[in-house]
Amino acid sequence: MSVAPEEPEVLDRRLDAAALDRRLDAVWQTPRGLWAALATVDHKIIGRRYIATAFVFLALGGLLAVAMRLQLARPEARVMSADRYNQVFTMHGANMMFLFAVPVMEAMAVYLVPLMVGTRNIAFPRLNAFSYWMYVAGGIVLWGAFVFDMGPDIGWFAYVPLSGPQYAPGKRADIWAQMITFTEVSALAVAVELVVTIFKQRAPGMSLDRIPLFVWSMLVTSFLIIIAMPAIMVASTSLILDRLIGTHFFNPAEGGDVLLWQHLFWFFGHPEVYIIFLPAVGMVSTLVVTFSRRPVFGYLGLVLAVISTGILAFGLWVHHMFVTGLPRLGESFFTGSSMAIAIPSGVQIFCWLATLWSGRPVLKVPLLFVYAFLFTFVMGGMTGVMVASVPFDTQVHDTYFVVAHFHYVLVGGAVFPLMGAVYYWFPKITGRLMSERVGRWVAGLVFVGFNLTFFPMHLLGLAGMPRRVYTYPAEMQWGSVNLFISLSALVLASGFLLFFWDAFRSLRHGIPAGDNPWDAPTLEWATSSPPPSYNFARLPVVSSAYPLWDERDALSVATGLRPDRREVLVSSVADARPEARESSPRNSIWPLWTAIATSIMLVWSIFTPWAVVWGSIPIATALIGWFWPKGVPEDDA
Amino acid sequence: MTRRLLILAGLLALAACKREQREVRLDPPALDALDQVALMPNGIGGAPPDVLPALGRPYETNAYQLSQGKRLYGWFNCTGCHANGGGNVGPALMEGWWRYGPDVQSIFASIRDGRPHGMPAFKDKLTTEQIWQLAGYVQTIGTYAAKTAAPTRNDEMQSRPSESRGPAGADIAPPSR
Amino acid sequence: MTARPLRLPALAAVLACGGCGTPWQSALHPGGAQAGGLLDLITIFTAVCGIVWLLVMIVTLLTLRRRRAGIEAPLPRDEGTERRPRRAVQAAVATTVVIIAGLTLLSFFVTRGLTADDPQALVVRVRAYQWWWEFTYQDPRPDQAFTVANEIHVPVGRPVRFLLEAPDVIHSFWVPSLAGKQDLIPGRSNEITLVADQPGVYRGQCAQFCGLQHAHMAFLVIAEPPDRFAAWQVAQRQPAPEPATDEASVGRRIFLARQCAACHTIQGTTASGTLGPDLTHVASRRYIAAGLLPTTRGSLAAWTADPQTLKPGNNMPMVPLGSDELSAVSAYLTSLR
Amino acid sequence: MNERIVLDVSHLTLHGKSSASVTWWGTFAFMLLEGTGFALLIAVYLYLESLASEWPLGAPPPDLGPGSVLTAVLIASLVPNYLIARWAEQENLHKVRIGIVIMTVLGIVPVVLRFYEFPALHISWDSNAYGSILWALLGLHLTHLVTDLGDTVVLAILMFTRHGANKRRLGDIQDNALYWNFVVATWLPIYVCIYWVPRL
Amino acid sequence: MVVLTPFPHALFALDLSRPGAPVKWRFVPEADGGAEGLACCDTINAGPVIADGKVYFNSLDGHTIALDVATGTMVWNVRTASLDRGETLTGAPLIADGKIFIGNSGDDFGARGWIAALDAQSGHELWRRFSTGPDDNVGIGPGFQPFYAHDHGQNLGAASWPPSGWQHGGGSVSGTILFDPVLHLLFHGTGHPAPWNPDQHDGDNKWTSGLFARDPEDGMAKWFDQIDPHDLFALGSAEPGLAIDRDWHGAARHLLIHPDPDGYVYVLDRANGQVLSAAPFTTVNATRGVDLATGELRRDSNRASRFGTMTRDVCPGWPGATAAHSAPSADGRLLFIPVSRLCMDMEARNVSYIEGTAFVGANVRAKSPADGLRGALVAWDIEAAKPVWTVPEPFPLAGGVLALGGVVFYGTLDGWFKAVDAESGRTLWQFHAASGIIGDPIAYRGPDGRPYVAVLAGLGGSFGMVAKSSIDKRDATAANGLANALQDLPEPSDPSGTLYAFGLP
Amino acid sequence: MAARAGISLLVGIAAAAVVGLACVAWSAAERRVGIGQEAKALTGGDAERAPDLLTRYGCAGCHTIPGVPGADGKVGPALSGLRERVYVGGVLRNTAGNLVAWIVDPHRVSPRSAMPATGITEAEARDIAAYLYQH
Repeated sequence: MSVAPEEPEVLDRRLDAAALDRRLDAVWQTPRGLWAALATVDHKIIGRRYIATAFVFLALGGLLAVAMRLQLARPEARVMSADRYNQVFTMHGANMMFLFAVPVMEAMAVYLVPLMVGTRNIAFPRLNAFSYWMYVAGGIVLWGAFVFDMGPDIGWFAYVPLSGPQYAPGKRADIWAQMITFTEVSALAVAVELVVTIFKQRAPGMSLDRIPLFVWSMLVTSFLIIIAMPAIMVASTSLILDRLIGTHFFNPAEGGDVLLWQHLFWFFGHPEVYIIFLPAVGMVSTLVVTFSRRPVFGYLGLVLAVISTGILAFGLWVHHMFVTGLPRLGESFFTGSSMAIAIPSGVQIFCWLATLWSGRPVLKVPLLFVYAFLFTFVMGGMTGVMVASVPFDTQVHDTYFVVAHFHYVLVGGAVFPLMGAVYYWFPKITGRLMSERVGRWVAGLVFVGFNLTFFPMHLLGLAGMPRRVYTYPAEMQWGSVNLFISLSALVLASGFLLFFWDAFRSLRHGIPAGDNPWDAPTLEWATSSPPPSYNFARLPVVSSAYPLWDERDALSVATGLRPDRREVLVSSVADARPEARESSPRNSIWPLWTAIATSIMLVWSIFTPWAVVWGSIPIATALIGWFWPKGVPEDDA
Repeated sequence: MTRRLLILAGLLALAACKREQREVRLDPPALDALDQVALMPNGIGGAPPDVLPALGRPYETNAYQLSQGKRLYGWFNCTGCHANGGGNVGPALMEGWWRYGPDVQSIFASIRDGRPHGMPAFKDKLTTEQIWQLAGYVQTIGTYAAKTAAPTRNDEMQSRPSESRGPAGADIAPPSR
Repeated sequence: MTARPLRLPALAAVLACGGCGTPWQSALHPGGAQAGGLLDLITIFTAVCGIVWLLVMIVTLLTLRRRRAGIEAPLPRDEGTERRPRRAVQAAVATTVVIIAGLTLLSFFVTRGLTADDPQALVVRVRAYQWWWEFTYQDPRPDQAFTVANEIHVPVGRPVRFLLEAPDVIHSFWVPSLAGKQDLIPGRSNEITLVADQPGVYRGQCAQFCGLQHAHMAFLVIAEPPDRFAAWQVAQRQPAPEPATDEASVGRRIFLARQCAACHTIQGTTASGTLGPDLTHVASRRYIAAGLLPTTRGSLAAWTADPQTLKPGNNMPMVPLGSDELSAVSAYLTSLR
Repeated sequence: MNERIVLDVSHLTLHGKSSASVTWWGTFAFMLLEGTGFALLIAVYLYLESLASEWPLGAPPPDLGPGSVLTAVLIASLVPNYLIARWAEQENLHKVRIGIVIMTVLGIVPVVLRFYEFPALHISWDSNAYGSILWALLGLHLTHLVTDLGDTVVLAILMFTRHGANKRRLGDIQDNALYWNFVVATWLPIYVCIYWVPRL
Repeated sequence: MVVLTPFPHALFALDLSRPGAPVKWRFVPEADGGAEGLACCDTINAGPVIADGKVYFNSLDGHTIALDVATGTMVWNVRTASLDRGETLTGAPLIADGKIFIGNSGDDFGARGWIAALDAQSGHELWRRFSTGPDDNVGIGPGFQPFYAHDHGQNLGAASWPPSGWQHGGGSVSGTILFDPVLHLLFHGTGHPAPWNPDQHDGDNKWTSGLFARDPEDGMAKWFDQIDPHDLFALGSAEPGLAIDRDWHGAARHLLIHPDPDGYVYVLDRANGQVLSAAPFTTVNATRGVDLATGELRRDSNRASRFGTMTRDVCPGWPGATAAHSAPSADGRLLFIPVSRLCMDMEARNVSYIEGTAFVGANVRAKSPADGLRGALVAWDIEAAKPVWTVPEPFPLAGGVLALGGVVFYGTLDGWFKAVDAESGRTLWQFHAASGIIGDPIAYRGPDGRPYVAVLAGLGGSFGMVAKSSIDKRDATAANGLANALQDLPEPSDPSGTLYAFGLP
Repeated sequence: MAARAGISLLVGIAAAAVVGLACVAWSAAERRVGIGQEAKALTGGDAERAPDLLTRYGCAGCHTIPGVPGADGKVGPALSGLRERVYVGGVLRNTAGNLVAWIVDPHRVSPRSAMPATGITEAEARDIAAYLYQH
């Protein structure tokens, strides 16, 4: 018995442009209505939601930061209790790391990568929808718990034994651990989609040396996620097992080990920094190219730097544990490796500077953020070199010096490029430009506010102020600097407020952008802004890393795909030679049901281990519904 | 109907949040009132102080209070006589059967005033609130239904299935080693 | 130290940060050899990194010299113009490698210098509890060992070896003016040796998040000339003085009869609890409650009456004492010098 | 923007096989991340062993019986697993149907055997860290057995419906076979860890 | 025959001359129930003694009582131990020289050990000497001549402790007190230092876990030999052992044969306290032998209990390698030792001394040794310092041994009363009693002139507690961890005590 | 399209905020009710009757009392947060019985207190104590 014969095909080359657009839109569109909105698998809609949700969490996390600064503005202040403060700083860290920084970078990629590689949808679009719902559910669980005084209060790093069964009563630490599960499931799913999209769905001709740098950085990031995040899954699962059913992974009396937690956590936690930072490297590279009006200097060097950063990222987790009394020799090794990562970072900085140096920089808002990034991130890198030194670290570890350092790296190194990227890609996503004038104010307020807020923290740390204290005695005389920091934080917050306002305003009132307002060279600008539901009427074919600069008159495209079903092109990994026409799944509500079933199981499992058994039945049912063939043209092969 | 369901869900959520509150300072009048346990003449049973239900019976349902009770159990030498619930000089507490009554006020009275056959009075060694915390925890050791707020293992030698693994019936096998 | 002049930039930083803090708990105000060495290291790192940063920033600003107001057509690719930047980038990367290698070696040697073992060292066992410190001065004769809380005295010039143990959660032992920090980890034993060069009062604080009152977990290190230290040691070995006044004797009776004695030890009385700090000479310490309140009769009374308002969540319960009982207990505690 | 047609892809096959298909790569990526998880758990096992004064901790080494039988069954299952992948490649639906039924049975047997393995460990998960890591290793692998079994069962049912005769479904069979190889491959180091490391 | 029941002691006098041995009289003292909560190892009592027409016994709640043996009327009743401080009386009084010697129990409650002498006629206390504290408390004066150098010094009973640690340092005198009419000395052992957590009793902890020789007249110490300085595992050395005068490598000596809970048989010269030989009679892994030159016990640092860590598989574990009375063979060549081969895991925890509450500070989990045999009867060649034969037993032996002619009698926890051949260890006869046996078998000649062996069956004591209904064996630390090691100890078919008397052929 | 997404996002945030505020308000209200029950359990009095008594007996003239109109006297200490205090009148432990005793006759406790015995009966004092423990 053989496979059913293929139906006669309708191919796009027989259709004129208007008819093709009509046919494609009929197949790819997300209809109006709530149900359709919940069932959509369009990477642009999901990516937009993802980005918006991540920014909502940024705003919420920012509010927590402001609350902390209010509490710390004066010594022995009573703005909030110690218990509340501990929840707030834990929420701030966990929220920013797991609900903002990682998701927002992946969200940008979910939106941009398929466009940049010239395909019609991300690989595994339903998994993409599922991952978004899981992410939202994780956020709701964490914030819902916080509203009900059940927010985790153990720090975002949740060190045992403080987070263990004996010292963290109640469900607060379990909430943290399950929030990790939610966000990691979602992050891992997106990472898999991105890897496969980048490997297999690139436009014909987009060989490895023509991949846009942002896509390169997302590829490395996705691999980092795939290899690093299982560590935190293992860690948080063993924590919840310790707490729920009394295993002994972290109980030294019964053969467990307290430091095991730290090893597992930082084996994830350090690459995590690069998971957040590498996408920003891609964004900066993109912005630098567009706004210095020249191809990037040292493409190969940058790619190698990104890859080596990714590899080195796994070799320095111990530098978070320099004061735990590990063997001296090991510490020295990790000093060396931690400092060594400065070298690829240096390569990146130097390449960008060389690009800008030999280009014709245009100081639009996105590039302003790149300069803000260079200023702060290089400083963060310098303090990074400092804390990589064991003896230096023994003085500043767990002080405000480190708080300053990683905010310089994460805000300066990732949020500034991200804001630049938002200004840059906002017209792509919405069809309208954000305000250049307001943007300059935003950049100024955020840059000045940030440095005024965080620079003094270096000094506070050296002056002996530890982290994670809900207050400090008046006689320590840290009060005036803290007051200054708190006031500066308001400047920073106002910058973000302005940013949000600008974004909202520009959605409706921004200047219409046209397809390619920045005259950028990469494929996402080859289609309309905002792009149609099918991204490209005919899939582009590229012959350079800067297709829109090198072929200014007309875009090379491929033809021969079916317009009556969702079809994408699969190409080979190295040289992007077309290999197959692959169908892409239709919209489906099942990812949502699966996410709901999974969420119920995960939350239930905080209360009883049996939830894992009974809760998996609805999940299995939903998964079968997800994968069961529905007899649509996409089932054809 | 939906509204009623919503209200119910809200109440449940609030009950959950009460389970998580960390009340570290009991108001002094409540502290005093908690000492007013009306025991039956034989020192067993009776009524808890009125303020206990008004406070929401935190010592039996609140995770923080239960875990404080567990710390006190170790700190005030309960283990010396009752082991980790299995008993030694003193009787076992795990089997959920108490000579002087299983209700929390009887346990409170046992700890506060002591009992014949060797249970010393802890009146002047623990404060009233601490005795309530301890009583709530001790009751948890032997309850027949697992409490979701109950603590699990300690960071020390494994001695028995955790408190949250109720019921304390015979179906839980002893830890084998 | 070998590199005194290096302290000048650090001093400048301190001046620039006038209100940053007090010299008794600051990495910038060393009171001992280790902290001094670390400050030198901090200074070198800051100087080197600062210069590098400055150079990068100059280049960054210089890239703006050819900036344009509007978006122009992209520049044509020209391999010829790439040569100079390529050389510059190569040179910069090479310089980075050299600097990084230098700093790594430097930090390695400083680490080695910090860990000299001294058999003459005074040995103090540290146990960090949620949220206070217990220090036991070890002695070959067990009855000469003594235990204090939240305040230690050390002789100037003599190394002190601290054996670090954590009975509950992870804490971190940090006296920035004397040395870097070291964690106290349940199930593991760490140690740190430090030496004070100058007499003075140095403040230490727990540096690892340890729960509700992590912020209020400080201790004092008082460096004294050896003779004064010896005198202090002799005094600490004595049992608590007998109460001198009637009120204090009443206070002692209440202390011993009520909940206090179940948690605290007062040598020379029957109070031998080990759950809270040893109070034998509590009034001789500068602070109570791990750096929260200066030791005065008022503070002692306030702390006894209502510890949960002052340090919410700490393990000392509110003991219901009558007003006259409170007064007596505070009189007794004040007499424990 | 103007378009210039430079390529016609209409001749390309619908749904590529193995490395030309996205699901193959997706499966591969999931294998990579789950393999990392297994590797980490094994690292945890070895780490705990390196800390312990004795190993196994407080228990005799696990009985070899059930674990070894399970290992044998898993290794034996590789043969029909290889064949079913080949039959799917050849689009031989009849043989695939036979193969998938065999694979279903060979999926159920290890799951059943696993429940004899737990008691053979002679230690409970809450006895000590050694027990915990043992149960975690077996539990994680059991999860993989069960999920792949579930996948196999669903595919088996599919094969007997009208959806079976479809290249895409046969591709799923191949991916499922690939994943089964992974489940077997991850088991072998775990088997060595649990049953032979304590006997070294 | 007089039988004493456990707390709250009732005393029965049985008339053996009549068939069925009916009760002649009974006596029930007024008791303080609080004592039950203070007895470390069940509400046991080592029994009454009869002398000069009176029955003397100690009650758990701290009274020493004398009764008229004929009528059961009380002659005097003196409160000798303070329950408030955790002291109880479980040992038997010793009568010698017209004095009653008693010692306390209560190590696990931090009670200071003491031995006291009472006037046999009036119950008036003549002297009382403590096991810890300054020299005048302990009874150390110029006549104190310990054999080993490390026992010389001023006030070592306080100086070898952390400050004030001796005030609640244990060292009880709960075992047998031995009177030696030859040298006119008293010998007694001292219990373990309190608490169990060794971290809280830094130092050598004089004079706990050792053997005292005292002058019965004034209680002043003659010598002391510390068997287990800084006793890490709360083993103690409560039982002094046996005084035997025999040849020792050719010369006649006054020996004290002391099988210690730490697993060694010590042979001491009881005139001066010199250790002549010390050899292990069971599996020992926490120590590596005894240095005969200094008398010191060599410890294995890998199995040193330390604060906050778990020490696994310490052998012998609590409650010691032997806890019951051994018996010598008739010729004094062999010693029959009832052995417990239990090991343990121990975790030291911080503990506060709170008067009247348990002062333990350890989680303990006793367990079987690797071979699963938890007990043994060992026939020990005293001079060769090695076992001659061993009878393995599934359960630890908690009761004493009776050697009568060529036969050795002993009872087991699961209720077997056995007679074995003294030369070979071959089982000659066994009987299954209704309950486990923890008492010493005794032999007597009945009114009918026939010899009898009697033994009281009734499970109790540290081991027997495990079978009590108030112990939940799911908790491995219950009954100080014995619940874990004795999971399979059968519940006695008859929980009350039964006296069995067997006629001998 | 994008604007629509933005608006729905705004609506979503607003809805979340409303739900969150409602939750907080609900739990605050619940807490108030709880405190009322606690006060009743502690004192056995009825707080509803207290404001009238507080004015009638002149308490309001000397004390600032939360929730009682016109009670802003400066003669004695303010009576807010009374249930959190450790001592009443600086002499007695703050227990319900002591507070009632103090209200009925301060001089029995502290002869030199400036507070007069106002003639409040014990039952009325219970109502007042309930009120004070509620605010």
